[in-house]
Amino acid sequence: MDGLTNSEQQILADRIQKWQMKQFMGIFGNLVDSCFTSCVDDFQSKALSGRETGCLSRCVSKWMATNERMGERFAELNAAEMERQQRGGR
Amino acid sequence: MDGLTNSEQQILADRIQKWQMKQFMGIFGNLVDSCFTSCVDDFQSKALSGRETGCLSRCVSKWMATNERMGERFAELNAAEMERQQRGGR
Amino acid sequence: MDGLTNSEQQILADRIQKWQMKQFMGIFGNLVDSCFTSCVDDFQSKALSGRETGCLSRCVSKWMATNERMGERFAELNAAEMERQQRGGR
Amino acid sequence: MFGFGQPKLSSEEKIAAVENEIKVMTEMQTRMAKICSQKCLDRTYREGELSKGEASCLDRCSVKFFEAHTTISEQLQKEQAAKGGMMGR
Amino acid sequence: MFGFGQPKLSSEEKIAAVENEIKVMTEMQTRMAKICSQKCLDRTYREGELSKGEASCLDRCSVKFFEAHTTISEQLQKEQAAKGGMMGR
Amino acid sequence: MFGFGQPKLSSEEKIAAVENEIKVMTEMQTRMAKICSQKCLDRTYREGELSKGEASCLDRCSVKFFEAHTTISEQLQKEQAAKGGMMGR
Repeated sequence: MDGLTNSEQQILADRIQKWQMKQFMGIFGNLVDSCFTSCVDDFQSKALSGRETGCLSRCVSKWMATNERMGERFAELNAAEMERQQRGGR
Repeated sequence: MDGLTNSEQQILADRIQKWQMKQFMGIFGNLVDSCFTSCVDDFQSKALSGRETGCLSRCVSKWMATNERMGERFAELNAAEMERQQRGGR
Repeated sequence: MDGLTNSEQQILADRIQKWQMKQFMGIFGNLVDSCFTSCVDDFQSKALSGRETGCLSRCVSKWMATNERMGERFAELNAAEMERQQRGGR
Repeated sequence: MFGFGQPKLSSEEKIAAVENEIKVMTEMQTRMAKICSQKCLDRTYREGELSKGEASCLDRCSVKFFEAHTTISEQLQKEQAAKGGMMGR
Repeated sequence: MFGFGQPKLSSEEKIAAVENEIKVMTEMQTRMAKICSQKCLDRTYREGELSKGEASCLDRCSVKFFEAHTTISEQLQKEQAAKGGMMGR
Repeated sequence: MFGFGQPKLSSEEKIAAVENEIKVMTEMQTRMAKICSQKCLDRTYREGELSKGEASCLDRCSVKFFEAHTTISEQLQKEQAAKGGMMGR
């Protein structure tokens, strides 16, 4: 947040938050699509079976664990890259 | 359109219509991509064959039938869900 | 640019350029995803192998050649279609 | 689904809330149609009409998809609440 | 393709019309490149240049894609007109 | 990554620059999570936790993805510079 005043940071934070809300809808939609595609394949009945519900639930848990892990990795990689650029790599 | 005045409803309708125009371009693009991918596989010639044209046409018809059906189902499911929530489910 | 004044053309060019910047981010992202998916499959190590780097590089080159070629074809097809419409086809 | 109805919204806020609800619902319907088409339709397109089997597959798929949507939404809310924060990413 | 040319547009409307046309065309070209790459390119990437076979496949694919686009667009318009309304969804 | 830091930006421009940087980074992270999930996760979902193998695959995949991103970005810039113009499309 290099060199932004407090009020500029506030404006930035508001915009990012608004943007994230919109992004989240897309990400949530992709999650539903992906877990549904992997877990539900029987269309003889019209209620989710116990197996399907369990699969969906594990799919969501795994997605959350993956996202968290990838967020950490990404932050590390990004910090390393920043440093490399500041030392005059590139 | 719970509790909107007439003029508010008009503003809403205008915005939604504008949005739908933009959405439609994306949906139309996906339809072309999907039917083309399913129906066209011969690149020895550069004109669509009769078989390919027929396949594209049936693909579009089926897509329209599917969309219509899914629209009806979605409206029913949504109405049921609304009711459930108002009765204090959730 | 049919019938736009100079200043209108300037406004248009600015908007299109802004839009292209945003589009480009998406197109670049798709390129990375697609080449990575095709070229990288070994997750025993955490550095790109020579084979993988070479594959990525060729994938990008081929993508650029494809885009250029498709741009030319598209322009030709579009010009022909415009003409057809002006002669009163459709 | 994403419950509003809080007190004293400005006119613009009320419009934006309904607008957002409509967009969210429309997008969900579009995704449902796409996923259920993938699950249920024969892609050889020998017929331009839905067969009986395809139609009933679509119907069941829509119910399951809607239910999956609700289930996943609830699970996410619960897990977020447990962590006491916004989206874990 | 989505014919404008109506009388007496404001300056903003004229700009927006051309702007929209350019965006629609650019997006169509991007989709065409994507789909035809999927149909025509060898994904092992042993070569960084287009082979003769790939190049002519791309050329033919572009013509067919353009034709399919036009055909589908016309069919949709016809079916919509028959139903006498906007988009059936 | 897309280096700003030019002199004398207006307040709005400074905000927009950081805003854009954050969006670009967030989108890259989202894509990385998606692609590496496809490469590393068992889709049968018999477990809700990441196995050891999946976790280390994700870690390595993230490093490789990041590197591929940088490599491709540099190659594109070089080829664009060689042609002396914006994006070849």
